[in-house]
Amino acid sequence: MLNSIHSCMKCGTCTGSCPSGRVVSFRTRQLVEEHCLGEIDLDDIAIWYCTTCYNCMERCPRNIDITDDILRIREEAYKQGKVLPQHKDIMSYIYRTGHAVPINEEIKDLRESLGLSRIPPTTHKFEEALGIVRLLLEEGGFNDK
Amino acid sequence: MSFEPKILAFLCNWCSYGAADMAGTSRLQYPSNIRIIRFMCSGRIDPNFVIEAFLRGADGVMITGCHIGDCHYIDGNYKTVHRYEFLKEYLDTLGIGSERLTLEWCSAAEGMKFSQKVTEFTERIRKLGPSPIKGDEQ
Amino acid sequence: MNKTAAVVGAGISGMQAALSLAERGVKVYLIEKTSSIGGIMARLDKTMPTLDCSICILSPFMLAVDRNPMIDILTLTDIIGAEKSDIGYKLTLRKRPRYVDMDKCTGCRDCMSKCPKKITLEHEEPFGTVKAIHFDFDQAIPAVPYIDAENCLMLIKGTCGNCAKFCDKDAIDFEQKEEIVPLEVSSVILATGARPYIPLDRMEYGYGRYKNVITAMELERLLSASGPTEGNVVRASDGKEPKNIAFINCVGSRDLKTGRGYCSKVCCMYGIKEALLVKDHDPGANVTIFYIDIRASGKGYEEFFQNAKDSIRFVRGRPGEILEHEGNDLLIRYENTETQEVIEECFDMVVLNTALVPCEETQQLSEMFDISVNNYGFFMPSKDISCPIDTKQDNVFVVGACQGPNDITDCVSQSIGAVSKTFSMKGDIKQKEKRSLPGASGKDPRIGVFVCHCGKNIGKYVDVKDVVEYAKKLPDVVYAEDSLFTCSDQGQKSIKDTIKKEKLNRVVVAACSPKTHENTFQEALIEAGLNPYMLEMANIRNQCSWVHSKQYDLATQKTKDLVRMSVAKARLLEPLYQREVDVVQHVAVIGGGFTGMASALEMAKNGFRVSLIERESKLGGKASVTNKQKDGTIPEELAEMMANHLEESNNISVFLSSEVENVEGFVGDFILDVSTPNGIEKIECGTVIIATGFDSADVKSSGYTTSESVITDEKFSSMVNCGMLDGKNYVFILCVGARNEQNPYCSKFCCISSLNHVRCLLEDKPDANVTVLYRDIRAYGYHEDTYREVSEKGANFIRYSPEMMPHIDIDKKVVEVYDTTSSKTRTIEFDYCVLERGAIPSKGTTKLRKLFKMSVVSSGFFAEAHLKLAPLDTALDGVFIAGSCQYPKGISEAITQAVSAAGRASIAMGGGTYSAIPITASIDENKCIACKLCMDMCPYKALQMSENGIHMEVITVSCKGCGTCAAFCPSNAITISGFTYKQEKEKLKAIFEGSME
Amino acid sequence: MTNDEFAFFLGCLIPNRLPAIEKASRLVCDKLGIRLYDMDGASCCPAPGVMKSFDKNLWLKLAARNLQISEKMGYDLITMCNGCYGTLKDASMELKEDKEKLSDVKETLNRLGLSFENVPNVYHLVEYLYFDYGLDRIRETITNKLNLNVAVHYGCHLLKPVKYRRSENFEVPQFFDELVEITGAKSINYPEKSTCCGAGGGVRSGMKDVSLEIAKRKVASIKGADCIVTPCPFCHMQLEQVSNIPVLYYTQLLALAMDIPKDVLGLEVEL
Ligand SMILES: Cc1cc2nc3c(=O)[nH]c(=O)nc-3n(C[C@H](O)[C@H](O)[C@H](O)COP(=O)(O)OP(=O)(O)OC[C@H]3O[C@@H](n4cnc5c(N)ncnc54)[C@H](O)[C@@H]3O)c2cc1C
Ligand SMILES: Cc1cc2nc3c(=O)[nH]c(=O)nc-3n(C[C@H](O)[C@H](O)[C@H](O)COP(=O)(O)OP(=O)(O)OC[C@H]3O[C@@H](n4cnc5c(N)ncnc54)[C@H](O)[C@@H]3O)c2cc1C
Ligand code: SF4
Ligand code: SF4
Ligand code: SF4
Ligand code: SF4
Ligand code: SF4
Ligand code: SF4
Ligand code: SF4
Ligand code: SF4
Repeated sequence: MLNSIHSCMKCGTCTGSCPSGRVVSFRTRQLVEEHCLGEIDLDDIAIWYCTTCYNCMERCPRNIDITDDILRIREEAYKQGKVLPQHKDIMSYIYRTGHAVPINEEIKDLRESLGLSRIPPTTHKFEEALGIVRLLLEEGGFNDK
Repeated sequence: MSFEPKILAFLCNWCSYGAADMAGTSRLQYPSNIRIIRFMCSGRIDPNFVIEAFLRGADGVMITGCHIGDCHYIDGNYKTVHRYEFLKEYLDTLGIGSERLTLEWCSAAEGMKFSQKVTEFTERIRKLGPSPIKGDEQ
Repeated sequence: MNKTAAVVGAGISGMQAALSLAERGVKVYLIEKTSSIGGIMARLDKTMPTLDCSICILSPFMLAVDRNPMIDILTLTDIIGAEKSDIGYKLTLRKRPRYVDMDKCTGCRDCMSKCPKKITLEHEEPFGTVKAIHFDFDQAIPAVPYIDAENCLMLIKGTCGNCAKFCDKDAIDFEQKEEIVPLEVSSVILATGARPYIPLDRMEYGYGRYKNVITAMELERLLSASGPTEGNVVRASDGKEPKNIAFINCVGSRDLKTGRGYCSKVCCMYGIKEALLVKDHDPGANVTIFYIDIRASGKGYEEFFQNAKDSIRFVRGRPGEILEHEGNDLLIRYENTETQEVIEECFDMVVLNTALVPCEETQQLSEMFDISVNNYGFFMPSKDISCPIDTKQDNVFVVGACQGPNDITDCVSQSIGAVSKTFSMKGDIKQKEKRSLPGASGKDPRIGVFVCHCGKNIGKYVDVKDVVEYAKKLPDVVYAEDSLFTCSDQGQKSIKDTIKKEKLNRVVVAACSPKTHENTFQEALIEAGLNPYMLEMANIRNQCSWVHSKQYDLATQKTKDLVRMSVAKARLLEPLYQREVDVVQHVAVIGGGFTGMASALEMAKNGFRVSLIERESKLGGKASVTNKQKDGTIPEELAEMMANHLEESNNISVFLSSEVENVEGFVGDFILDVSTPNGIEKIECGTVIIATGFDSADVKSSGYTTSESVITDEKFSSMVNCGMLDGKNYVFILCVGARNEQNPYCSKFCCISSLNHVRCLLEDKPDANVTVLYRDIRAYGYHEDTYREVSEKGANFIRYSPEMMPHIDIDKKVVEVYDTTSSKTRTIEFDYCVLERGAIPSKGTTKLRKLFKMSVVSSGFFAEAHLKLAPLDTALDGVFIAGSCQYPKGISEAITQAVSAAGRASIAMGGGTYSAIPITASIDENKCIACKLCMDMCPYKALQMSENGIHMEVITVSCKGCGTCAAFCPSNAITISGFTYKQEKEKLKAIFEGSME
Repeated sequence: MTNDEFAFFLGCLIPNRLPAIEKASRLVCDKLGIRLYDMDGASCCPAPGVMKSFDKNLWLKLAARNLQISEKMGYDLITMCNGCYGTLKDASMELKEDKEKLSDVKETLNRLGLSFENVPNVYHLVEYLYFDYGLDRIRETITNKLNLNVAVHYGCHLLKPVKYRRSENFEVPQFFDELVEITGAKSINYPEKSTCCGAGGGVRSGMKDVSLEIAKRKVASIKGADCIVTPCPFCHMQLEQVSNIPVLYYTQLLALAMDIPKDVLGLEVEL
């Protein structure tokens, strides 16, 4: 049973557990609080610092689904077109190849030398499957502009 | 033979008598020079008793009670403190010396503290030597 | 049919219940699953907030339980079955073997020193061991060790048997078997307490993995002088003293992850207590407490917390995780929520302030007795807030920590209350047996001296035979003997026989401490027809043989001295008698709020006549400004119902618009002058219960003024009750007129009532915008559920700091507040801003205090006899306090105290007489010079000027025999019976009569 | 109980960046008698950090398409990557628990000509090896006991969210250590053992410096290890970039313990 973010008691467990917060000025608890108060700044790059390690969520004494909530915040940012170019690139790769990290010639050689198929049996090899992936992405409103 | 001081101790019934018992249950060893008189409260310890003890031949007197705030009778030990200050002055005046009197707080769980304090005090008096008024009366 | 009761669990709650029952002449079976009575409290070092030594205040309590002939202590016993019967319940008990014969054992501990098998005790594991035959703690009662069957070499392998070989008393009995015993009782009181949570499922804190992460309970054992390290705080990893210590609050509490949404109520405070004790042990240590809210809700708690701030660092923030670094040091990762900094900090030792959780058998017992448990597994009272100790079953009660975390004060109140509810005094209960003690016999002293070997405990270190020969030569000694165990049946028989044969009229027993056996020997004297106060004991074991066990000659010499001293005093002993005073069977209850009404009803039920005196023109106190409770109770309706019951009772007279103007007399016979609308009424009563509640603090002390839209808690309450709320935006400001310079204490009820306000508001207007400005939300115990519930529903909580009080702009209808947990200033609009005020003592307090010569604590509320163990009694015999005049509190707590105070008053009045201890002061009229020095010194106000004004006299019923007065009397006019000047002087003289060396 | 036959989900990093892991995994599974069947036309899982962050619904559908392939093959799905596992396991669980979502997904896939009936089970190789295959059976294949001190890294998504994972103990898990130790290697403890590598959630792709800083701090706390062993190619890449000691994927370690020569594995590490 998960609880609404409003039940946050500002204990700080989440922030204290966050691997990113130790390196950058990203504060999990503050994000939850801002979300409660409707004060989230979607332009703030901070929302992209979460590694989705789930530490905060698994430790929150009030059972708040914090990590999932951060993903919801990001969805909202994406809807408003507020995303990092690097992340957009990854979407494009998926659109173009079915893979977030597509293969290259060097790896193809390496695969061969290891005795693996030169092209892996994925969307890289099966055009038709890639077509369906693209259709799904387009239905979801994404096309590779 | 070396000087063996005579030491008298007034203990309150609730905390420090318990501490002395506890020292026993824990088999803590201390010098055998001490003789204990039990009162219900350290607040009961009349200065006359202390003076009497010295006149009779005590080389040192120890008063112990419950820690401040722990008094079984609300605040008897506050009164003890005041009386102690007065007694020390008086002992100096009498020429017995205030260092021959000591006041310690021991809770019923502090057997260790009790035995340590008895040991320390006995050593202190041993160093001071016999009470200057010893044998004057009687 | 005589009533009987089973009390299950012998912690402070169970013991208090047992004693209260015994006082009412009820036969009690005190069933305890471990080997000793005492529960958690027996294992604590000190108790907050008074820092009393826990075992010091508990030991006399435990001894009283042990000695009470109405109480049967059944240790190592579980209830395995219960069935309803005609008179109550048929229980089936399982008694597990102790393997030590309780009748034979003297508690000498010889067996333990010879046992080869070491084991560890719960909560002491990393720090020390005991033997397979052991006591759970030094002061255990019964003072008989027991053998841990799972570890004893004899019982598992059939080898060893050392303990049996070395026990002089032949007390070891490996043949003991488990027994199943039936027991029928009329009532059952469950007091199974709570266990400190073992924080293994909060693994990020590393308990069980990191050696230097320990629980507060373990630290408590370390701090205790009788614990495994004799009071030294050390690290388990290397035995070094830690210099940097962190405490973490709310471990396993307020934590849905571990299934415990409640707040454990005591851990904030015991954490501060332990932190201070650590500091006390090592002033150089740095101590930090990590907290979310400091819940110092209780009498003296806030002051305790504020004082601790001088030496303890408080950091707001619940740590995320702990990592163990080299050398077993601990790295804590946390957010300081007040600066929003993320910090990694190293400590030598981390203490987890863990939750209180229900005992293992709660579920099983609840099924057995068909009573409810709540969603956290604690027993649940079945009725509404008006009966917080009742269960579904008429004759089953749940008290103390088994119904949820409670501090000692609340445990004690509940236990007394439960007993009150079970047994009303009149009719049901047989009168207390009065015992007339034998008087003096013979004029000239004939003293018998009995010297005990206590097995080898004295015999091995002292030449007992020599002492006996010596004793025979002392003046007035007509008989002396030694025996192996004087306390044994045989030893006692010898005393009784000798008294008769030798016509002894005084007895000296040279043995163990009077604290252990004075009572045993006094009984022997009574049986032989001697007054029990003709006994003098010489403590030649605890204070001689044991502490000089390597100095045979000196110990023998000292033993002789001690015997001589005792004989000297014994020659002057005089018989003493229990003092009895007649008690008027009428009680006055002052104050007609929930507390006063509940007390009055309870007293009437117990068969006493009651006068209820209320200052206002209407009963109910604060009931009309209190809103619907979570359990559905409507306080106003409850108050009305109670008022109706009062009216219906023939035994109760209610005086409205009335006040006490004058008080005379003392316990048993007070005379109150009460001004009523019909003039002065004289009320003669045996006891008085004061229940005058509280008043609300002035909003000005926090710099506020009220207006149409800025309203007080009471106004808001009334508006909720009348459905008059019309706004959308609500701001609540907490701690108005509380926790400030003027009123530096926490009023405890206002956080709770504020949360209730918010709950009612959101029930009525789910769309309202609610902002609560707080300093700490003190939602102790199950109130945490309400806190969570209202925040889930969208109420916003913003933490402010007292240095920057929220600023109200009445015209713009906005509050400006600096939010400490986000370091931002926020501006919040309101339609209504509610000022939640703290409490101050109600306005008649000073007057009553003077009339009754009562004391108050620093916050101005009435002082109890002992904050922990006697919260309803006052220093004045026959005067009791209850409810919010003792300290502000919620309704159910107030009613519990009301019932308990009625219980205390009933006991004081029951049987028609009041008996006081025989050790008292008496004044020689001829010597007294009326200087009044003693009067000021007496802590119990037991001295008064005689009617003719020329000498002092002792109000013997009030005197407790402390002797303070005597020590101050300049003309030696005061004698303390049992410790007279002459007696003590003789004793003192005797010291120097022999050779001391 | 599965019968050691699986649809083998490759993901992106293993086939397209770290084929040596694919090689070792195929060899090791072969030795263990675990049969892996290629999932023709499988795509990115899709990457949870980016896709789940952008559009959860779309994420679910793309994941479902991959699940559908394994369903049609008639096998449960197995993956060697924590990220793929995070997506596919969570997606499969959400679909199993939420009938509405399931019918929505079915409807979409049907429209695109894909029939999808039953949601297949999803396994991570190391979870499967420990909880189902069994340590004893693995032990039989070990012919070259390794004398190594290993710093084990679990990675977050192998363990969390806990409600969808096999091991309840996410703070101090043991199972992967046990898997590592049957090779003869010793798993050494280090303070930051359960700390995140910093790569997930799109942080590595979005802000590499921050991501690597997290990894650096983690690796710095490792003392006295000969290598790091991971169950995830993404963590693997991340840690490799900041570590002075070699980083091995679990099947590579196991392969060495099975005496499979380094050159066959394409391993160039010095151990
Ligand atoms: C570390 C720590 C520090 C504390 N410090 C303070 C403090 O400073 N001040 C303060 O006011 N409070 C303090 N408390 C709280 C206080 O100790 C408790 O509120 C109080 O002791 C509870 O008393 P109790 O009798 O209800 O329960 P317990 O003391 O738990 O006693 C229950 C007894 O019942 C027995 N029992 C349990 N189940 C059964 C069964 N099925 N059959 C038979 N017997 C059974 C147990 O063995 C035990 O002896 C502290 C608590 C802890 C854990
Ligand atoms: C606004 C508000 C909201 C609250 N909400 C809650 C809540 O939701 N839940 C909860 O549990 N508690 C709540 N409380 C607390 C609750 O009201 C108290 O716990 C309870 O009233 C205490 O009862 P009492 O009888 O001890 O004191 P009171 O109710 O104060 O009654 C004392 C009575 O004594 C009378 N009196 C005083 N002095 C004298 C004198 N010298 N002579 C004769 N009579 C005298 C007074 O007139 C009064 O009638 C609330 C309190 C307030 C003020
Ligand atoms: S851990 Fe949970 S309750 Fe605590 S601050 Fe974070 S979100 Fe709030
Ligand atoms: S899930 Fe994200 S926000 Fe939560 S602790 Fe991990 S990195 Fe921080
Ligand atoms: S030696 Fe015997 S008498 Fe002494 S404590 Fe042990 S069992 Fe009891
Ligand atoms: S028989 Fe058992 S209890 Fe007795 S000494 Fe041996 S091991 Fe200890
Ligand atoms: S807030 Fe409650 S649970 Fe937390 S430490 Fe304080 S008293 Fe215990
Ligand atoms: S509002 Fe009342 S109960 Fe809450 S902290 Fe302030 S004074 Fe204490
Ligand atoms: S003995 Fe104590 S209680 Fe009695 S009158 Fe003297 S001072 Fe008061
Ligand atoms: S102190 Fe002594 S002399 Fe003075 S009033 Fe009291 S009894 Fe009388």
